[in-house]
Amino acid sequence: MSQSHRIDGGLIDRSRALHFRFNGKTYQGHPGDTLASALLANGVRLMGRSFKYHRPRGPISAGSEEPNALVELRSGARQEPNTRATTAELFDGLDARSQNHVGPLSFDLLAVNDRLSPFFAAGFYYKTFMWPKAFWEKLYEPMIRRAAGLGSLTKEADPDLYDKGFLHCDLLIIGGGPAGLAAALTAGRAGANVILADEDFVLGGRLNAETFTLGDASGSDWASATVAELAAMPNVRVMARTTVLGAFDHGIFGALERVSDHLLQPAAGKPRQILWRIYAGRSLLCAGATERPIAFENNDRPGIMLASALRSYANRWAALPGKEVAIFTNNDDGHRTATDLLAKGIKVAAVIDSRKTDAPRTNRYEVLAGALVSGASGRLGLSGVEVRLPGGETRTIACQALGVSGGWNPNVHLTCHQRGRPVWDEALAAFVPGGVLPAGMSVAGAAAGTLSTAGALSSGAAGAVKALADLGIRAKPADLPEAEDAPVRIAPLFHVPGKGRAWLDQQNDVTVKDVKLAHQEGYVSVEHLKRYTTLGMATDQGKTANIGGLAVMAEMTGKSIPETGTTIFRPPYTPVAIGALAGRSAGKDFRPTRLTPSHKWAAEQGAVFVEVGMWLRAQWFPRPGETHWRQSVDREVLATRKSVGICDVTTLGKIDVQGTDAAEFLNRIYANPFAKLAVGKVRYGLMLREDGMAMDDGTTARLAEDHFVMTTTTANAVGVYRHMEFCRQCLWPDMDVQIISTTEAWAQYSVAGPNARRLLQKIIDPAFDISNEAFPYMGCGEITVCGGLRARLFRISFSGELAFEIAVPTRYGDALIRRMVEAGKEFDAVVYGTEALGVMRIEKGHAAGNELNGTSTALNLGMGGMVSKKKDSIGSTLSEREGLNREDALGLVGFRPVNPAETFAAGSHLIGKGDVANAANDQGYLTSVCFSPNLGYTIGLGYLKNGAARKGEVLRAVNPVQNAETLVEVVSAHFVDPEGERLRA
Amino acid sequence: MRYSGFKVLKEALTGHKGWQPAWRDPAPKAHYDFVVVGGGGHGLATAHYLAKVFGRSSVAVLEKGWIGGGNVGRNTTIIRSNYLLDGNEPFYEFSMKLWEGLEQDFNFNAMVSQRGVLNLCHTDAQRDAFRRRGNAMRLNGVDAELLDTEGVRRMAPFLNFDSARFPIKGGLLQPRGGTVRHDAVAWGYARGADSRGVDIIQNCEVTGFRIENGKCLGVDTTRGFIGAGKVGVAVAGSSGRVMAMAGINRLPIESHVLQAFVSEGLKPLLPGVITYGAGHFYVSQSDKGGLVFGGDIDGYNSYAQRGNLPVVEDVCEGGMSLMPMIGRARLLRMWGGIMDMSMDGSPIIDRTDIDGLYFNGGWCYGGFKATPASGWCFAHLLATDRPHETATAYRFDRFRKGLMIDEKGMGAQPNLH
Amino acid sequence: MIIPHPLLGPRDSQEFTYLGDADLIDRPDWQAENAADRFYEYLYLRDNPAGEHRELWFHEQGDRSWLVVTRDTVTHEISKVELARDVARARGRSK
Amino acid sequence: MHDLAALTPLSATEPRIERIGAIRIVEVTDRSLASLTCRSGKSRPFEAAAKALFGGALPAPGAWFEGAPFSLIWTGPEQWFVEASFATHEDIARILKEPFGDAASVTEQTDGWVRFDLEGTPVVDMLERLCPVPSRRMKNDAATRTMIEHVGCLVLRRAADRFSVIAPRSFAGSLHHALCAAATSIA
Repeated sequence: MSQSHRIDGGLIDRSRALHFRFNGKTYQGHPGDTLASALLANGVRLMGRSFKYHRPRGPISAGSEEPNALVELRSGARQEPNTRATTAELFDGLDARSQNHVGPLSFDLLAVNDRLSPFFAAGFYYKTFMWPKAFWEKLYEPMIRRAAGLGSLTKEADPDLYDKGFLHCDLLIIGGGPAGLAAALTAGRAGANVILADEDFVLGGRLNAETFTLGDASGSDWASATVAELAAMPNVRVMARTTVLGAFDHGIFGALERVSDHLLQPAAGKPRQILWRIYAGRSLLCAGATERPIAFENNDRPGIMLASALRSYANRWAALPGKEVAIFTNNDDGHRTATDLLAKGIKVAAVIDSRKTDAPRTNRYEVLAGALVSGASGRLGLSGVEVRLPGGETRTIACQALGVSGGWNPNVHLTCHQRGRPVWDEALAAFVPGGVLPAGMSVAGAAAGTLSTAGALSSGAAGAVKALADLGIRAKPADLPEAEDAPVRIAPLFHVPGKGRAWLDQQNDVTVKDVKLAHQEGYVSVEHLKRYTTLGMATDQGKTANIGGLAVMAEMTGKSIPETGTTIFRPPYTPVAIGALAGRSAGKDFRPTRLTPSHKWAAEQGAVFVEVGMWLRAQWFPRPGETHWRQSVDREVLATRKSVGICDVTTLGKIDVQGTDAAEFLNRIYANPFAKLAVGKVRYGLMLREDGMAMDDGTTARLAEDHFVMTTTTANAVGVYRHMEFCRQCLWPDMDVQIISTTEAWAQYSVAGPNARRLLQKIIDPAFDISNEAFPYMGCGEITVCGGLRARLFRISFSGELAFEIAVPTRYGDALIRRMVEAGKEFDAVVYGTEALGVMRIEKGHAAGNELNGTSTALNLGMGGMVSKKKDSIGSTLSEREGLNREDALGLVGFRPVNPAETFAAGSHLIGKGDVANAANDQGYLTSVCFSPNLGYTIGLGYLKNGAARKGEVLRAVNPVQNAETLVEVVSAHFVDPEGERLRA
Repeated sequence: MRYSGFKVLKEALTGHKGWQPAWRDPAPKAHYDFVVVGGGGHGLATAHYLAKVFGRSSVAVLEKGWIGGGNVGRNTTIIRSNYLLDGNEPFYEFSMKLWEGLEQDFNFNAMVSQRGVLNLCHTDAQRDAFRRRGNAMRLNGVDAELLDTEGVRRMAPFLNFDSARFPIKGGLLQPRGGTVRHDAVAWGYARGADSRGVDIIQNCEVTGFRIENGKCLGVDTTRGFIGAGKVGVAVAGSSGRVMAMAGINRLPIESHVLQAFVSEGLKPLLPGVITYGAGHFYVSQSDKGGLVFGGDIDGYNSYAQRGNLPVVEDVCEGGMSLMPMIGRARLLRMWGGIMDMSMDGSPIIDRTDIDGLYFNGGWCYGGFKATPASGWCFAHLLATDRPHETATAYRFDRFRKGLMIDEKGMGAQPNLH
Repeated sequence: MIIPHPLLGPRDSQEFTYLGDADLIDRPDWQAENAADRFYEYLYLRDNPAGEHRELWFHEQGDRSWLVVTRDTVTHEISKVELARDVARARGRSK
Repeated sequence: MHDLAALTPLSATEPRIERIGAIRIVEVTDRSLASLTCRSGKSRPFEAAAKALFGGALPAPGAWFEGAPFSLIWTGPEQWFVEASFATHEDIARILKEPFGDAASVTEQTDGWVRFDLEGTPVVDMLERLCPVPSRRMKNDAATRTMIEHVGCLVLRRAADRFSVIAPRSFAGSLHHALCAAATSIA
């Protein structure tokens, strides 16, 4: 069977055959086909199953509004569920499968749901499945979940790439039908910067599906000639396969370009799709209109489709779902399908026109005026329809295809994306764009309710002229060919009354009866209707369903359609692959990676790295024979405390602060005083938020009277900088202070341990005396190293040891660490990572991120005395609030296990020895815990109510999530060298 | 009318002729003992509990549009009680317990689905923080489990364990957390309240408060003046607008937009709710098959009920980086809701300085899961003039006194909570 | 959104970081009689209009200017953008 | 002279040059850089010093100019980046500080940044995949900050087919990866 239902003509390339598979069977089609058109050409009407009742379904449309013909496309990691066969461009090797059925498509076991449909009326699940209570989760819900859902994802990672892109234009034209093409010609010829986007792979819109002529040319010829002219203009970008998916604030649009979906797979390094963000000065919506169906009993049989879709398949794709065709219409447009099919030599069994007097008369085919289609037969494919004649008698008409035309709905979707509401147009019996549109948007052609070709052309051209005029660009309307200009003649009809089930929302199986039931139960508001029945919530978002539902509800309430409500649309216009919205920011590329100056060297050493914000830092440096991380970390800590260790601390934020008011500025942003810090000295600073909570801490060095270098924690570097700019620009705009980040400009290493000075003396040029006398604790200065390289030296310590931080221009950071390691050999120097750094700071009792958690005051940190009351500083006033100064306020203290062999974990809570472990008895919690190789047992820092006064007390560190509990003693947070003798050595 | 499996069966066989409106559509009376402004989840729950627990039936709920049209109708349906701080945890656990008996309480299947809420951690510090939180939960008698990487892998093997920018180091699981069919919550409370005599009045917008000598006597509405013994405002998202009508112009609250997303329907993929700790992304799968997901608020004051692309992209980046299998699933629909973002990320249920006027708001984006407890506690306050024991910290004056309940530690910056 | 930067013209709002109510410029005097109350009101109470709102944005991925943007919170329409430093000076702030 | 060997931002001894299709991505390492900020109330001496040193008006917001030995890029209100040859102006901050004295704050920035030059006819197509800057409309003296794959960057147009991207140095590897990916994508 090869393309048994292919007819003459069409815009397909018959010179090439494309092979594809559907449900395992191989078929042939041609370039220019969609999967749906190719299947229809091969006599396949049954393409899927509905969501709830598993009814057999075929396509009802030839476009993106399709609710029925959903397939799983491709296989393996590229499997793509819920793909509309009606828009899937055919390619050689395409592999598709129908979805949502158990057993073969033609014999779906879950079709039993259809037999049970009386029990599955709208909202039935809200009223049952409640008894016994446990059954919901154990039985009912799993059952419902398994039955629900449409297509499936494999659980493999999507292997394709997605790009993002950014485009700017004067005028964005959305839709490349007659209105869009006329607009683009007009704007393009005026020299404006134009983007013309269309979701189809061939531009032209309905021009490709109709038999109208434009001047002397066929519609499709005129369209392709126009596209060729536009494509040759450097100021016009024509984007096929591009769906404008949403209108966002201030003229920003999202658009999805399907770059490789019509290929077997993307070429190496090329994207599957591109998400474009388009910045448009003005936009013109030329999105056309969508035909809507009329509901009647069993109107979902495969073979029943929109009359315009039938016409599209015949004219554009030379494919037909059946040899005998009938039409059901309430307007003149339905007759076009009959005329076009006749011209193709197809048998038109009858046109059933619901209008008694307005139905056109012709002798070319039978017209049943004032008649209604009241039923359809053929479960897996239409075999005939039942017609109720005006006199009340019925007649059966044999046909394999029925075209239904209920009138056209302008595609107003994008006009609603900023909460605009469409308005009802009586003449069209449809909603048209309302008065409030997204800023800069106007609408032309069928989307604006101008349904004739001539009207579309002229409104498109006029729309472009006006939009450009807003931008100060003069344009004159492009000269346009003569075109069809028939008036709209319609008598609204949304459903045929009857006893059986008539489908409104085909995918979600919402019938006229369901809407009536919703009304009966008081779910009358459009939103309640939608939510109660699921009308319009399927993958097509009700493009062909919503108005019908509204019309039935209007009938029930006795109100007009606009009084009953309207339906607004939210982005995206059609569903968008999540991968495309993520672009390249996935997997390892989710966020960029920042590397430290010693990274290359550390990697050579086999260091284990850890993510610290965007930075990658060495966590520890395993040596041969070390099989557990603790071995490496303990060694690094012990060696540092015993002799000397080196650590890359470049990630700390560094902010250069200059200006005559720099000292006063620092005085205000730090809680403790800074104004009198001497040149050549460093001071620890505690920075508060205005609410009195600790924001950050670090050291600031005064290099000159008017020049400071501040360090921040790695995590807070960006936030502190922003805060400082706020203070500088918004609070004290006349202060002479300039700030700039220099974090990356300097490679900075901590050199710590009793031999730190001796090691550095081998590096630092002899002209600089770094003896304890010449360069005491908290000193700083500019020096040179290794024979003249300019460097900075700070005598500060995070580890509690005699320590320096030395900084050189970043490009020499690699060379410096190699030189220092070399120089350190005689001292058995080690390089240590963030773990050892953490251990040493806990041993020394320095607060870090776990303590600076955004809810800690200076008082909590044991630094209440640092908040100067003699000056204004950020946070000082509000830190005096009573709730922050209670007697039992949390205080930072140290903890050690009563039995040194026992350990405990950060995040454990503190409970009194004899108390029940519950929230009422919660005394605080442990923030940071590590094993101290110097002390030989686990130590911790933590916040304890009134902690400072409770040294020596024994508490329980409880950790119920890990079933652990340890007796701990409250001790000073300074486990090592509490007097600070080492760092002053 | 009570719903039951038998009733559904009977109606199916007799053409569904017997179903009655789910709630009445009464005309407003001249006076009620209690007027609740706002027919969202919290307002309806307040009315339900006022009637059911406190035996007050002279109650009206005034809704300017259709009930359930606020945040209860536009959220990501998650329920959980995995809070850290004393001020919050007992309240949210109270809420969780009410969820667990809700359907039997109001005779409506809201599909409370306790399939677990898993928060992932990606650094040692995050794991420490989760341990602290999990232990706080356990000390409050709440279920919590700390998982290591392997534990997470067993639950969700499809997560990105192999090429993640931020590796998964474990997670905090609350097995009792889960999801609820959000619209059903509004409808269920409406039915519950209605059946106990509460008047639910839709399309009735409050246009002003009648305040004399420092006492609130009732509200002016588009359907006339309605007198009230006490007026409770539960309009989170619009708190600023509504309270301004009572002359309270500045609150510790900003209104922000939070977007949420749903994918096309898919066959079952996800075990429960999963929250990414290294990006802004959380996701669950609805009974219908859609992936329901979200991330951060857009970050600027807004009453627009719609957001912008950067946050959409940010959320999807998080999703793809965490579960790269969803690349070919399609985002079907995005929407925005207005959040009352408070200054510490925690809500307010309190009296105002105006006698007879009570306030419930500042829910940030935690309002949905709080619905039952919020309703109960607000009803408690309205009925007894005393805060419920689990809601004593939700006071207006906590900021003045320095008693903030700041779970995230972000301070007085609403868009960071 | 697009923020028309007074120096740089239209810029994608993604380049900015938001802070909130522009009244955060008006930091109270720490030595005022009722400083505690004033700081509380300054930091915690906000105008939250459905309509025109003056708010602070920081051009973090740009020129590092703080801006005062006048924006409608219902339509998101931006009617005015000023350098916060100029606004601060106009409100009487100096050193 | 010291004897420490420098590494490029991409951690190599020689600058990287990548050719992908018609695009060349060049790691530029022979430039020194400093920030120059006018101090409060010092605009007159500042401008005088600038005129003497640079010979012309300072670039306006969003602009830059290439000069010899100094090129200037506007980076913020009353703030510019000054670029010169590394070989002759390694100590650029000191060189600038002298003539400006206390009229300016000067900060060494040479090693804080990585610069990639992007060359080739389709360079604008490539930038369209990377950042929201209207690169097609940028004039040859335009300089602007923007974001490329979450990295804050400075983008300068030098010619119809030549741009520079300047970003914080620690991001060099990730940025280079993003640039190469975009070049491959449009090749």
